[in-house]
Amino acid sequence: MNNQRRTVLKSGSGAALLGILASAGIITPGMALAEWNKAAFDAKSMADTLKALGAGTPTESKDVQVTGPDIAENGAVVPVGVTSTLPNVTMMAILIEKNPNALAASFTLPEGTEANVQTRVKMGQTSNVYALVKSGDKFFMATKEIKVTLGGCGG
Amino acid sequence: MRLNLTCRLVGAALLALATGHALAQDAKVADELAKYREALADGNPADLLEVRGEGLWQEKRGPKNASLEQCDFGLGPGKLEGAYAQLPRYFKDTGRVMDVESRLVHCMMTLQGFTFEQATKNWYSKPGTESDIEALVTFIGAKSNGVKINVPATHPEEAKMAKMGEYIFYRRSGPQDFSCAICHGQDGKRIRLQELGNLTTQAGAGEAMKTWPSYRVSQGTVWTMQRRLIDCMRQARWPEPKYLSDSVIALETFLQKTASGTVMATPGIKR
Amino acid sequence: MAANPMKIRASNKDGVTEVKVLISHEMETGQRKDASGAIVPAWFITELTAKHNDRVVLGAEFGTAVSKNPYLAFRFKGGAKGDKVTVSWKDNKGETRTDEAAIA
Amino acid sequence: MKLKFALFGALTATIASAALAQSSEPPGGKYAKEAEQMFRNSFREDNPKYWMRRLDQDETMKLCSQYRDNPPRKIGARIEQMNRESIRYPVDGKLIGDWKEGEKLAAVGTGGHIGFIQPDPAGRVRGGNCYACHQLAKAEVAYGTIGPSLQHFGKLRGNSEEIVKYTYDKIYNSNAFTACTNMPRFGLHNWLTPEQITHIVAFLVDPESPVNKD
Repeated sequence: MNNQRRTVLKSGSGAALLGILASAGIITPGMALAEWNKAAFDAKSMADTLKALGAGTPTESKDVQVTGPDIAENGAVVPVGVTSTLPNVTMMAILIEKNPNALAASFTLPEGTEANVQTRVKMGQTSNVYALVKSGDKFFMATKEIKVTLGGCGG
Repeated sequence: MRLNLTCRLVGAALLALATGHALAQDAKVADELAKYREALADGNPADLLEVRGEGLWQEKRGPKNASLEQCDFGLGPGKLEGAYAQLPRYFKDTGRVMDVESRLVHCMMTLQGFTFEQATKNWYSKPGTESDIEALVTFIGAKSNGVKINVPATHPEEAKMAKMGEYIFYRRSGPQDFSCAICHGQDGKRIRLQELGNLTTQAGAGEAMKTWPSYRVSQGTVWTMQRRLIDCMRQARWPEPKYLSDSVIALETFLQKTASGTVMATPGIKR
Repeated sequence: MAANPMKIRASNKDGVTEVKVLISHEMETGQRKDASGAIVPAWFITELTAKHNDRVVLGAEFGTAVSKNPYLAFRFKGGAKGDKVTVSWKDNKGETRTDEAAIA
Repeated sequence: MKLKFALFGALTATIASAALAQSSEPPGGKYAKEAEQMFRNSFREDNPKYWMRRLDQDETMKLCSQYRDNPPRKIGARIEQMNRESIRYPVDGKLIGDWKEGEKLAAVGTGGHIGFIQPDPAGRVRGGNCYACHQLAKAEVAYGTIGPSLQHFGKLRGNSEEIVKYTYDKIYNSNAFTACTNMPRFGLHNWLTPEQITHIVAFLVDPESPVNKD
């Protein structure tokens, strides 16, 4: 465990060098696959967000899952993921109903990348969290409630 | 009489059912909480600070354009392996009991030529303002990973500091009548969902001390032990003691002495 | 403030490469107030791209709800020990950073 | 029977003397005085006086610290007497307020923070933070265990005048009943107003409150 950590950190220092190369313009950052979807990230409600993503009314599916624990000890960091067993998944997104803007993150999956992505999000309060998946040209969705709990000392 | 008995039996059964349900709910909460903590542990952002700390350790900085690599934390100049685990300790050259942070600041002043104000200006980070001390302490702390905490406090000055730390630990005051002991003087308690170590026992103090410095997800940064203890006092609704003040070092000495023998596992990650 | 390096872990098992990325970034929501009561402007990563050698294996778009010091984990088919995994991000201020790691 | 009694007595005596030996010395030992001075000198000069006053100890605090919150019976009795005398009641004499207000106060843990690093913004609500230490309504799963569970408080005890008064008094000044308890003296310190305390009393005893209903 200890050793493994060290190795990782060593390779991290190597990465620092690459960062310098990047900032010097020797290596250019990879091009994004699409322009950042401002309309979708600015949308407030679930419905408006889905519309901006072109997802219309997604079908609820058992083949889509919101992964991660049901309880967050702190809303600043909530581990959430999306997985799906549907074929030809090209896009996935995480939506949090009660956040000021529902859309937290979206992912574009080229062929060969598994429909299984995890990240960490902020949640202002206990809320339903939605996983949106595009399979072929259809959209599917799953949901679960994640409870955000308070700490004891009063912040 | 018979009716009474039946009633009681039914009552007991109902109570058992209710308790059973409550227990099941508590067990589920505990389960999900464990999953939450596990998910955070795999990918601790403290590692980002550790890398930055390593860079700062080696970088020539300050008016004297020197690195910190000759800093002596008690095991000899530049010897970092296990250094954190044996602090605080008495240093002959300053005639004081010092913790990792006061010693680090001492080195930034003596080796690199920074003033105290320059060295401690950003002793903790704010959003948008990084703290070199947080990064350096994360790096130095990790060099004691796997090492046993060893603060026997045998030097008379260390023994005195530990005793004074004990005094502060039990000292009640403020609008909530708090002392450290209120929350951290018993086994098996929790505040909301957070387990509270009994810091008067080796097991409890060890469990608490071994993971610091630790990434606080609520704060989005690593907290050093100074920050941790100063914030405990803030949470007790007291004024904040000064950074590196003897009160904080005394508490650290008391806690590290109690925790001695516990294997360090830092940086940790907490709510 | 110059961006700090990412921490990228990539490991291959049974023909599938798992990538875990930690990024140093403030991810300021644009809704928080500072001590003087003024709104702190939003500052967050908007786009991220991950490549295996020269092939894109993941594109991501973030909003302000992604946590400070973002974490990302995903899996793709293929990849061999020693291959390069490169991750690049761009934030709403136009700052970018690229780091790489070898698959273990 | 007699033997049992004798054994029990001997056992308690042993436990008591062991506990006594362990904690007979006040914290800090011979350095206690110096430690107090050091502690007082650890704060910034520019701290406002009313902040620094929060470090002052009344007699209860001093005695509890000295005895590690486990005072001998006689001193404990004195502390309890002293604190009983401090209890004040709302002007209208009504001890049961609005349980819905009490429910909010029980959950709020903010307020009262001072200092230069993370003080509370002006006007931040100050609550009772009951859930930090107690289980109350069933729906709230994030409860602490420093204090006993208070779920079904009223259901189990009823809401007789006696119970209501006890509940009010306990919240106002916990040390009136148990010397050196972990529970803050909410009324004594004006942390909660008498009216706010009546709301929390209602949250605990009202049959309609989620503490008792669920």
